[in-house]
Amino acid sequence: MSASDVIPVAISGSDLLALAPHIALSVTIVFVMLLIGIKRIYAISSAVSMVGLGTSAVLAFVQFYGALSNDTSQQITPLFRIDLFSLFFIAIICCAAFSLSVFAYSYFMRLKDDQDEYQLLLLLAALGGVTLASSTHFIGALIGLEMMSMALYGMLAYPVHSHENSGGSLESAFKYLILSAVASATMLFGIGLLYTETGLLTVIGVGEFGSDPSALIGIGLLFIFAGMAFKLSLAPFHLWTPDVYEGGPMPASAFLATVGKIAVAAFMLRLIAHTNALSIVSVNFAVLSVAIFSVLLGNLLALRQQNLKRLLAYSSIAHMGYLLIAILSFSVESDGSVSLGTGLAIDAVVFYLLAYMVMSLGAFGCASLISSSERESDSIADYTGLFWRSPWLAVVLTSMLLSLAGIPLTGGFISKFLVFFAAVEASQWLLLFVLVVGSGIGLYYYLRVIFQMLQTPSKLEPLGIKRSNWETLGAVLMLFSVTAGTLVLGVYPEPILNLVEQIGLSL
Amino acid sequence: MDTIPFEHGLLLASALFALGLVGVTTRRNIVFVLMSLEIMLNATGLVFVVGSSKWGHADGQIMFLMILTLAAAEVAVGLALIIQLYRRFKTVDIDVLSQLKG
Amino acid sequence: MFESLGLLPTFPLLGFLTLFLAGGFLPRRMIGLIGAGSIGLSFLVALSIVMPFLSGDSEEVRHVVYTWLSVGNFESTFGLYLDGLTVVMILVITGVGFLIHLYSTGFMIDDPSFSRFFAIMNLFVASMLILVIADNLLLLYLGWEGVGLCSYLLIGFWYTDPENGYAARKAFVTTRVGDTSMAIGLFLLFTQLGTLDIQSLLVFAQDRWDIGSGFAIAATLLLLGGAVGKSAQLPLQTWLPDAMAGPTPISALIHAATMVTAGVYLIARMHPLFELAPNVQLLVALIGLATLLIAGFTAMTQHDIKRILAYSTISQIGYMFLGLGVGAWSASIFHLMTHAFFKALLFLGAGTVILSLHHEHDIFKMGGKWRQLPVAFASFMIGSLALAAFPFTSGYFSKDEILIGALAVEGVGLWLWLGGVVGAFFTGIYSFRLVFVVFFGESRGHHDEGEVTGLAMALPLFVLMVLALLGGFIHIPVDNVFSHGAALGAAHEEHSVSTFMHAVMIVVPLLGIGVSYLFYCAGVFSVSSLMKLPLAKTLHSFWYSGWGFDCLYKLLFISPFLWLSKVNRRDVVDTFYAGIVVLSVFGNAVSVRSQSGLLRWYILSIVIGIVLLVSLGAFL
Amino acid sequence: MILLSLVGVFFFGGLLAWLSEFVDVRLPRWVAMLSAVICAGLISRLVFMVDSGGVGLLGWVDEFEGSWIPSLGIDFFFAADGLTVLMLALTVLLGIVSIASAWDEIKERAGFFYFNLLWTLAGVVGVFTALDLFLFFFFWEVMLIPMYFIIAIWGHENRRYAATKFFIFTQVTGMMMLVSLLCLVYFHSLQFGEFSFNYNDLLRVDLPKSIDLWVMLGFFAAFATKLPSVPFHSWLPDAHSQAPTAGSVLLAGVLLKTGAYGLIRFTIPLFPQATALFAPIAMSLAVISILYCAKVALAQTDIKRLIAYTSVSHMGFVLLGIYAWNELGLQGAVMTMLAHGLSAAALFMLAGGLQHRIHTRDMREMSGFWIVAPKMAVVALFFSVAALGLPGLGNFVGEFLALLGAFSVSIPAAVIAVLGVIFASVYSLWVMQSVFQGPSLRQEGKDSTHEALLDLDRRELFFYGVMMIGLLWMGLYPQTFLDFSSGVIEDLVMSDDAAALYAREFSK
Repeated sequence: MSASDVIPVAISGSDLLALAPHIALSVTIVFVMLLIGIKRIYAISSAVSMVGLGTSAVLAFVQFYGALSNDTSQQITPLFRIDLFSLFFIAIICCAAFSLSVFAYSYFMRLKDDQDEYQLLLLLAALGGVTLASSTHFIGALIGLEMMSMALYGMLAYPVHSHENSGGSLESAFKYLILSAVASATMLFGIGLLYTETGLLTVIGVGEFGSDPSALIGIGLLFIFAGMAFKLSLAPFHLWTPDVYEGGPMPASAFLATVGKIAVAAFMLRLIAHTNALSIVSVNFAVLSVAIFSVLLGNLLALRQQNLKRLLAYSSIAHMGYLLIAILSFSVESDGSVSLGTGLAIDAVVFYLLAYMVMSLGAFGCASLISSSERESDSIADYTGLFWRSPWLAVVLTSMLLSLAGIPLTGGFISKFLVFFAAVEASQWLLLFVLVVGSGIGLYYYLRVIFQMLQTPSKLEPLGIKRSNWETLGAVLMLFSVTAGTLVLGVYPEPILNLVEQIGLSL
Repeated sequence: MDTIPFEHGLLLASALFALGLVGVTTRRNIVFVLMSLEIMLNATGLVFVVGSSKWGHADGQIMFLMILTLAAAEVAVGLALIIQLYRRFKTVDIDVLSQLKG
Repeated sequence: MFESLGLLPTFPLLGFLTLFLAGGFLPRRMIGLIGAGSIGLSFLVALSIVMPFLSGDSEEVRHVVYTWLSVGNFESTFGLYLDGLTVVMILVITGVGFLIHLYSTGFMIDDPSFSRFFAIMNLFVASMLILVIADNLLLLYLGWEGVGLCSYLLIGFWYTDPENGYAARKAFVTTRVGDTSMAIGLFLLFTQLGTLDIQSLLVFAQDRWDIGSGFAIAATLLLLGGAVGKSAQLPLQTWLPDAMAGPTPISALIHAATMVTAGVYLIARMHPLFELAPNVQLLVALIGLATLLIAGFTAMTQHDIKRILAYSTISQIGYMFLGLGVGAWSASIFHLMTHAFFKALLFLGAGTVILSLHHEHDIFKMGGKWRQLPVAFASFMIGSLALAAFPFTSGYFSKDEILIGALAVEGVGLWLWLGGVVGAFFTGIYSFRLVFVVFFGESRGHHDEGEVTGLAMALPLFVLMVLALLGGFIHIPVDNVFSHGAALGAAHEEHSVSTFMHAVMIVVPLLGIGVSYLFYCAGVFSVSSLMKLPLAKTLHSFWYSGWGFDCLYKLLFISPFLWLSKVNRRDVVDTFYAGIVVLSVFGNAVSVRSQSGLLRWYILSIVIGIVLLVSLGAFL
Repeated sequence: MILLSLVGVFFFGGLLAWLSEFVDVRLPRWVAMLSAVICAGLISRLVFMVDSGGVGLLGWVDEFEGSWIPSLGIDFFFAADGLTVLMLALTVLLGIVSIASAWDEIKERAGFFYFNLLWTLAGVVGVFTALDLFLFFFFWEVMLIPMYFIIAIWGHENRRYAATKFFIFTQVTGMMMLVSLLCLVYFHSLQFGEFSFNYNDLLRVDLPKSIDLWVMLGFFAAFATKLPSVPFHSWLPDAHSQAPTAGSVLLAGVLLKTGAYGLIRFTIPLFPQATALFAPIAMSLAVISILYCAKVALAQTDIKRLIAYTSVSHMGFVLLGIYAWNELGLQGAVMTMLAHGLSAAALFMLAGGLQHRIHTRDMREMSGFWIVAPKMAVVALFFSVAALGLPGLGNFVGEFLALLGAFSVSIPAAVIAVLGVIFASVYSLWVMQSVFQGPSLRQEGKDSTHEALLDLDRRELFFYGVMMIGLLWMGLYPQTFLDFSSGVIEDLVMSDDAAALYAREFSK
């Protein structure tokens, strides 16, 4: 009667092969841990981490293209499923983690001692994200989610041990710890309710409630949604976001903003795609109001923000709201199930996540390039005249901000375009209105930052910490590839769109 | 054999969960906050146990084990941070953590 | 031969371009030569066109230079048209224009902006010629606006004085009001008749519209609006006296001889249309009558030599309108021509006076100047006689014809005639008031100055004197133009006018001159004693202010307009958008308060969120 | 192919101009000028193509089609007809003029300036030639960014406010257009089974009556903002008064025309029924724009703000002519676009020149410049009287035709709009009076700052001369221009049942 009875629990060799990215990551973690134990050489442990992340990314890509050509998906125990969808997210999470590792390398360069463990934590968090993105079972999801969260506490609090002035970091970690635990508990409570009603912990079967689900299922789903909404920093569960972003070191905030969001969103997508949750009136209405609330509140909060990290945090609230708009545009069939084949909504969501990841990486990358663990350059005033002090960096940051604002030539435009398109298809006029209003307000604060960069400062002070070119070479290269990525997404999205369509179908 | 109706278990779990939430919200001492968190997590664990007994299979109990682990890990990290906090502020009052705002 | 019609405006235009582009580099003599010479050439061209025209059978001539505009069914050409009416106009414009240009070469010789003056004058003549030879209303409108622009530029010629600039703008904007009405008229004519070509338009109108039809009335009213603006008739007459701020030759050419009579030309040109709207035609007559009387009264009270002449111009154009209104088309055009002669003469004479007396305008600071300024005196004498319609001067014939035309109108004809005669009486008074005050009596200042004169200035005066005296014997070749409308033809009606009426028309101006003599020369009556009467004083100040039209318009239009323009400097629409900004900032301020940094509040918000969501689930 | 290379020349020219700054700071302006001249050459080829070939709504003189995002039915589809060519010619001419006006004015970061200038032009060319609606929207948005930079970097004292306002206004209404556009595409996919953004395809879409009007309004909002029309105009005075001269020239001369172009090319053909319903409102907006902004213009003391408001007023005639939707009205709108492009650009150049010389835009501090700078005064006079609609100059032809077209559909609208002409004479002459006439401050010894006021130099005279000749040409032989657009406009008017609908709507 339950799906878990059908799916074999044993793991075969091919299953292990399918889990190669996970395994690669795990091996790297162990290896790096050993390395650190043997001798602390920051460069080497960082390099090994990067290699590990890179390897798993490559593996994921290889598998992805393999799956693309023979159109397979593999269920590995009830916990995980390796299909185009999860491979895609594994790949981009690994890529994101890779670049974050590169940014972190130069950022923590000047930390007095114990730089190495950050990379380890990052690997762990990445593994958590990868696990979450590929799980089809609540236990798998729990493991992934918590692995990521636990590592993130450490990452956020990372400078605490060596800096006297890192109170912000401590506060940030603490807030995230407590709130995240509350949210996890909420989500788990919801899962529990669902479990008592259906007897299932798998995502795939749990959703077939029939046409008239009991109220408990609705409430359970709402609890789960609340927990995820916290992780995605959706209003009204968003209050932690700016504080945590601001307090944490730049690369950790960046990780939280990218991998932390994408992995959860991937799981949520799977959940929504396999349940007819959106056909439950209360859930649908809850998602709708959260979306509207997030878009408006996120943009309003950012309006006069003077701190770039907080600004990006607020903007991420709004962006997750846009994402929900696309999710709400899934076409729901008459029997309540979500039909992903018709309509652009799933394409919009996946593309949006990709583009959002790229542009957040770029924005945080720029910020972390001119910051270091000793001094965070996160006030907008720090960016005055960036255009004339460091033109290339300013171009990168500008294109990222424009992308966040959804201006053409950038990936952000295409993703917003797709959201618009999906919402039009679903005739979500209210949401479209909110989208227009929110984006309109949003323009103001992105432009504010850009304008600040364009101003001629009275005195050109050196940027942040002076570092040698070698130290930042990797980060710079990474920034340029990220920028190139945004532009390619914006100018020639066709290949990605085709992939995204396949990915949506595989879900 | 008469079993306890699962609704009762759920009600108890909900009560515990709410209790935990209230505790997290109102306590100022961080240690108590962590304890309240434990209560919440254990409440959710109870739900799984109830569910597992309702359906007669082990999934929920495995989940409960996971939750226990999770709670332990949270507390471990939390306590480590509390030590740092106490070093810095000489207090465990949660309200000192309000430097970041706006 | 008639292809050279296009050359008419070409010479002045070339003169304009030459002076505009190279004026700064040319010596003054050269500028004068080009400026006046181009008009002279144009006059010769005009003669060369007119001679064969008059000797032939006076058929209309058309010559299309090129298609100006062609959109869909709308077509307007750069087409030229010549008939008797045009002949009169081009001769007046080029002839009188040439004399005035010639005069200006002497008058303006010391002005620093000599070349600018001639450039604009030439442009004016070109525009005026286009106005009268245009075969369609759009091209006519081009000339119409072109002369308006030149008038603006020349009134404000001495631009450093803001007063002059104000007068210039007043002139332009006031006439623009009329022009706008005329433009609407063009829209109406085109949408109803499908063409703006004057001749076909008139034919279509007569075919399609009944007499007194609504369209005809609307169209003629709108055209009349344009005409009263340009010709300074009620209610748009107020700009002309102020327009005297420009150099005197300008006043002679633009504000007496040519441009201000464009309205008369327009109505005469469109007369078949007006005949379709008898009520409007009557309105034209009434406007003319009212204007001529009002301006006559005002002219009697002015002190400024040029303002007197300006009001007299308004008054005389009133006569022309009266003539048009009563269907005495050719009489009006005749008066237009004679008026051009004697009024140009008067203005140029006034120019000599003013220049000689170092820019003195107040006639009461002159006096007894006939010895000192003989040429000016002669000009004024002859000009005033013609103006006052002294028998057998040019003005006598033309005014006579108009008044006889007025008599022919059934019903109100006698009243119109009577008004015209009263006007003639006042004309006599004010024209000779000017002569007596300036040239007779004792000198009240400026004793030593001699007359500024030279061949360039004197020759035009002499020619104009001759024309003003004898112009009445010229026969204008407009019979063909107005033939179909000449049911009330003068030849037939003249016999019905009694000798008594003729006598009245001869005697009344003389009476006016006599009254003027008694007041201002013989000293039998004294204005100052008359002014002791409160009624007279009130009337005097009322008349002096031009019947209070300026004040009225200031109250009705200018003040509200100025208020309007000041009241919304910051654009009230913008406050709506500013409101959105304020709202957003307010929303930001409110929502930012939620980011208190307090962990317990954050938890509480999550709790609230959960409660909200779950209660949603419970209730939905 | 020419169209693509036009965009390409501006695009790469911009990049090259930026890079060339590192070689020599004087190089970028030459690079920019060269690119513009190359484009002018390309356009002259197009002109001959229009002359020789038949043109019509669907008969493009030149087109380029390439695949872009086939999965969404998006193509690189550029095409041009007579109307486009006119607009392109105006764009390139004013592009050259704006480069010239920046020649000495922009000294700082010239490379980046010309980069932005050329990219704006690239965007505008794209807007005029793109006939895939996604591509159109893409360019529509893209051209704003460099313009934003131009205002934000080289603008005057209040540039942050102005640039942001400009950007947000156009972006937000752009998004409204996007929603409408997507509706249209969606209904195309419902009716024809596939996505397509192709103009020719979308023309066939038949929208349900219930949403037709709303979808049309999305397009209208975007175009009316760019045009601009009351009540969407308030970004314009700020943007104009703060932008550097070249920016103002481009804004007034070219960017505003994209709005009108959009209305002609897209809004009305795509939504004939809704347009017919909406036309009375649009014409009312036009009339209000004409009068209201003329009125507000009078109240201004900032000369650039004043000219900006007059621009809105003049663009009201364009709107009026377009919504009259007959040949006369449309031709009038097109002529007004061309003529206003030149006259407003020239006036902004003059205002910019004044500001460059005396460092103020406040007319209360100006007086009697005729004596000091007679050439400038004459040039200003010429363009002022052009603006007030003197026959013989281009503006008159445009406004006359637009009004004539409007008169045949709505007499009240045309009659009230004509009053705008009176206002135009008031404000145009007021500017002349307060800036160039009156007593010279220098002569009265009141002011020393104006001593630096130099008259126009040869380079400036040349460009003003070109524009003057252009306006005279338009005024005296407009047939040259009318012939370009007549084919297109005839087809537009014929192809729609709009004309019939109009008659019906107005007769109610």
